[in-house]
Amino acid sequence: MEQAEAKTLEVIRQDAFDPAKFLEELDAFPGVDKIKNCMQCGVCTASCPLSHEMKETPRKIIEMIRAGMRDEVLASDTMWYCASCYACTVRCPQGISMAEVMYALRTIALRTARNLSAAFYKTFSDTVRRYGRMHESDLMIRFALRTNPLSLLKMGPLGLRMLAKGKMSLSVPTPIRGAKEIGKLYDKVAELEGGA
Amino acid sequence: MSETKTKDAARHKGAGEAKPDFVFFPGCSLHSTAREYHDSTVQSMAVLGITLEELDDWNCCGATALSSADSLLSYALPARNLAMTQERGLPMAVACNSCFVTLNRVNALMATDAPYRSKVEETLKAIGRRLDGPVEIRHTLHIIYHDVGLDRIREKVKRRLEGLKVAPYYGCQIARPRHEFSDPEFPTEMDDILEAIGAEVVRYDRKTKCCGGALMTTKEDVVLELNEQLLREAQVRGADLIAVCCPMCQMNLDAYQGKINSRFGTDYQLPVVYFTQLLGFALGLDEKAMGFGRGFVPAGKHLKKYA
Amino acid sequence: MPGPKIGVYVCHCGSNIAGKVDMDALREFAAELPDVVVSRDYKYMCSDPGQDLIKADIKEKGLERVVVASCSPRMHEPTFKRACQDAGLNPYLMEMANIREQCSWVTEDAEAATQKAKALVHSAVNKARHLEPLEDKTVPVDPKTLIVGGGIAGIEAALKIAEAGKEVYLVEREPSIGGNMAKLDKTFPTLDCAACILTPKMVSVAQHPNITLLTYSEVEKVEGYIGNFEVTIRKRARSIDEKLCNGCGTCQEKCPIKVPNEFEEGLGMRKAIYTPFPQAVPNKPVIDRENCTYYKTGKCKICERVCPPKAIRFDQEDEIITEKFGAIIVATGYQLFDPSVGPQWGYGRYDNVIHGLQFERLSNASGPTGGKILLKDGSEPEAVAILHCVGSRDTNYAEYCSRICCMTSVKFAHLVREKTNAKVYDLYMDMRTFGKQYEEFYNRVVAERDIYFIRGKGAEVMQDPETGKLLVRVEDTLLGVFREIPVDMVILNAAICPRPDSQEVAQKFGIQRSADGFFLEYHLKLEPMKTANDGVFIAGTCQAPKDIPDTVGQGAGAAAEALKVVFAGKVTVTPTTAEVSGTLCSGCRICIPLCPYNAITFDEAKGVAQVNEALCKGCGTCAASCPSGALRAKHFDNRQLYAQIEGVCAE
Amino acid sequence: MTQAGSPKSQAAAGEGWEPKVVAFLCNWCSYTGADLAGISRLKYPANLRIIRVMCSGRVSPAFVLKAFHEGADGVLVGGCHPGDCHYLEGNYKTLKRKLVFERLLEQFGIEPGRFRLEWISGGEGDKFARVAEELVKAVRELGPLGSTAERLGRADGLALRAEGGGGNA
Repeated sequence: MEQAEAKTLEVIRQDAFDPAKFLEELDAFPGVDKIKNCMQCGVCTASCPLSHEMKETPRKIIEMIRAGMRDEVLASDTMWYCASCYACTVRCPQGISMAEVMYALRTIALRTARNLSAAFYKTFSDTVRRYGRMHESDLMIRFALRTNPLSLLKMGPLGLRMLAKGKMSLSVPTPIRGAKEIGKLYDKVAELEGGA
Repeated sequence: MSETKTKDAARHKGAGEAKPDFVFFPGCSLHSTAREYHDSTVQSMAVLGITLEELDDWNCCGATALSSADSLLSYALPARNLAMTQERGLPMAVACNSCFVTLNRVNALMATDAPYRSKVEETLKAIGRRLDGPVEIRHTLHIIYHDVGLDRIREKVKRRLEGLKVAPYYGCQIARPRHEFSDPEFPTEMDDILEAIGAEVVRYDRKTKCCGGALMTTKEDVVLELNEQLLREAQVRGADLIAVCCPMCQMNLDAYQGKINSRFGTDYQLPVVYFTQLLGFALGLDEKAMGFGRGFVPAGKHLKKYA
Repeated sequence: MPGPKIGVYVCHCGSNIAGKVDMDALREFAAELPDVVVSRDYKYMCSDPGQDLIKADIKEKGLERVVVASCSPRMHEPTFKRACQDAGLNPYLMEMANIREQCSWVTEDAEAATQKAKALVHSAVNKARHLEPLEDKTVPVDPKTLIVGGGIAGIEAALKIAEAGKEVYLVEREPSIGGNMAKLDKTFPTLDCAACILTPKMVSVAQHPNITLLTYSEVEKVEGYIGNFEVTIRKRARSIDEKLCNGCGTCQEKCPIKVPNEFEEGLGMRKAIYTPFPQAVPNKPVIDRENCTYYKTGKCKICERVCPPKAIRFDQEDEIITEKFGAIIVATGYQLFDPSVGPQWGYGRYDNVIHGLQFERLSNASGPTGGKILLKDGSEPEAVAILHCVGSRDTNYAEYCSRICCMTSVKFAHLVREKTNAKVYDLYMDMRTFGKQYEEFYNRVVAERDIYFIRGKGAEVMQDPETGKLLVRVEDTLLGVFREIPVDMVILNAAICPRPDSQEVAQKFGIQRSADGFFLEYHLKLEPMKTANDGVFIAGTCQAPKDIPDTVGQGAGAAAEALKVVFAGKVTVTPTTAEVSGTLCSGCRICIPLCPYNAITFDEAKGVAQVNEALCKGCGTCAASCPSGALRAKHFDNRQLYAQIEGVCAE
Repeated sequence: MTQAGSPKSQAAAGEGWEPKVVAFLCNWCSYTGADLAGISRLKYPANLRIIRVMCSGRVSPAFVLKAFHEGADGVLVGGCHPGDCHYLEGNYKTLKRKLVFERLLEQFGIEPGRFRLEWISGGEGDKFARVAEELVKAVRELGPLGSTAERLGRADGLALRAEGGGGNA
């Protein structure tokens, strides 16, 4: 009886996942390849300065990708810990660029994600679109407004010291001359990606 | 090798006077939080005979934040800068590690014939620009080490920083993924430059361990931990200060040092300065002009005896 | 004018060819080609019934040419040549079309493969039409064998050949034979000590009347071909009269110069006059002229003063030996991967990070610590980490598996536990215990107290700046957790790599290297000791990483190959040489300097070039350059090759 | 070189044309390398057909011309790596001859991209497959060499018949 149940469960799980499709989705990102060659050695995890904070280690994420566990991978917090230090990438015995895998996973997740990290990256992108350049104060204020306006108070002391050191400015940023170009670039990208 | 290059650079200037050696891509930080890095880089390189011309109307490279938000945009945005550099017909110099890695990422794509490359080219076409293959992108640390060379630096030193103990901290994105540096994990170029100006370089095994970068915004707790480890090793090895070459590293180690001390019950007082500030100072440039005062942890007391 | 009667035989090779190429279509296509009188297909043409088909047709249908479309001629050309000969057809009237390695196996699309197979068969039929009978020639064989490399592979081969009654020269670059095996402590899986099983063999080599042992010597030049190699060997000056020296060791005691001993992998010292290790064979020292005070300053000569039999010869010169050999065995061994190439492992940065051969020396009773496993400061470690796959299975370094490291690691774990009270952490990716009694050995060790196997590749070795402890970083992949393990000693099981001069050595002996840099065997499975150069064989780790049992097996195998050559007494040389047509030759002499074997001379009387067929190897370079078409490369002449070109282009 | 849109190739693609490439491989290295590609089950286009010679030094310019004459759209000559030649130095002779090959092809109006000389060792199955892939791709982009009549015109004056014993250019 128990055996029969276990068997059914396995069948359902295999039906639920489509590894080939998920791999194909990732394959569309440049620099994301050789995932199938991963030998699960864990060098990525052991080279990562932040892996001890992750519920799923980078190595496990690769295995989950190969199992086709798309929803589970995208719901994982792992990729939001990546600081892009490329330690995993230069050491991977199979030449997998884990940093690029993480970028790709974030990009896919960002389409639907609603967490703090997602908000930050979206705000960053908006700021650059607006001015052509990044302005820390503008970025931080918008980010706080988007997430938790009260955090502005917490940042206050450091912000004030930054102002004092001239490391931050409260003046309204001026867009670069080519700001229109940047806008067009964003539009074209949206068009190309929408069509894809 | 470095000998020839120095001569070349000199000859090249002698002939054309007006033409600078590199287009300089400062990036957003060097115009805001890291202005001292900007000034010390441009000024000390000028003393060493390398002229930089700021890329006109450059835009943000997108950093790693954009790579996470929108793949195509994360190539297209920096590609605009590369296209404008190519129009100018000069190699590009970059001082910020984050910009360096982002711009190089586009370069790597432009060296392939992946279908994605034509997608990026199409976006540039929409703004009336084009990028024809990769552009030569050099980190200013690498230019100082190779094109200027240690001999020339030694010649030009006015204040030898004898006895100053420095932990050389490269950060992660300068040498990784594999760029032009001696090793992706244990590069030695900055060590050698610091030694050439008389400083004592302390052993620093964490020289390319990550500071967490922009994750300070979203994952502050764990990133503070990383920076505590970086400070701890520098302290244990007996460093007077930490030399860096990336605005993000400088910010995390310096501006957050107070927070680290209160969080971990430590008492670090380690100034975190750009290597170019030390270089410029050693080359005889004014201490003030090098912007030592802009750091949160004051570096002044370590420099007094050389001024 | 009707052409010769041609028979075409298409082989299915089971499904290897038939699974891709349409056999019926190919057979029918061949049948339609001019001069083809019979066209057949069969499941395995190389089998006896397959060959019988050919033989019967030759006899019954009077075939004058045979074309076999099957695997590469490198596989079965001799088989089908013999079949033809058995049936009374000159073997050089047989031609093969390679429709397996160069067609069915490399083509995705079945239709395209069939089309290509047709072109290749057409080409072969065209060539066959123009083939001519040739007679094999034989030349006598020199009965001596040269073995290069005195490790366990070379030693084994030398003893086998000598015991079979044939003469052997064993050339070793180092002052003693023994190779890497002589450095090992215990050997897996039986844990007998390497010296105990190797030393008797080394001594036998020195004593066997059929073996001429040349240590501290190198092969400089190899000329000639199978049966008749002419080899130049440089016997470097030992600065010792070997006949007088009795190996008493007084010179080594008194010599004032100390330098790191290569044999001890940098962990121990030796003198400027030295034998690398106590059981060295021959037990006669050499003077290392680079470090000897006398050679540097002209003073000292202490060794000369203290030597009882007065055997020191400062003015001795290198000796050049030229000798003829029938066969050559190359057994030059391996070089350990230098772990400092990957600074993340800490080798060269931290004192107590060592590689596998260094551990062997530490654990060896005759090593620098007398067999005690000690840290640099002389204390005993409390915890030791062993890392597998350092440089192996890593596309940044060597992609292949080095095969022995899993077992070596298990052995190290056991030895550490046997000799110390340290905890052992063994960091592995896959435990590959493939040999006889290997899994059993692993099962024994895995159960030992305080040995912990962790599935994960050791990514990095750091040092805690405060405690000085080494920190090994790894993911325990079975648990999915990151671990930082504090230890006192790290053993890096580094990859087995080709020797740094492997390219130079390959060129010297006319053999090739595979993409990984090891020497290339003729066939990976079926001809592991043969090379592309007839009469030159390979054995041991110069071919690929292997353990002692496999190395010994291959050494013996190479001996059998060499004995096959020298016992035959004669060797067949190809009749596919070049020849000059006296009437066409204009006497321009362009060909003469082109010949790599100086086989072409000029007949002054007749005013034409002539080929010495004993020297000619049939490369055809002369024929390609002859402006008047007078030089003809037999079996590959213009007519035959033009016909082939027409054939491949027709389809 | 890699522009796919040349008028020639567009026309050719429309006709379902398949390029023919003849490969002359030395027995000791390149032919063995090609066998290794097979043993490793690497895939490359079937357009490439192999003719075995003992040494790349055997390949005279006439063979290359003959191949083009007979309808080949590309030719590959494969030999051992410098220093590895089974016949000591036959491949050096080939290398020296490369210039002759190239000048000759130029005279006949044959694009240089149709001819390739490569050193491929017996251990380089992957290199062989890659070279085959690249050459067929390059030739495909160049399009068909031209009609037989056209080529006859180009090769006029050369005795390239199979029956002639000589014919060395």
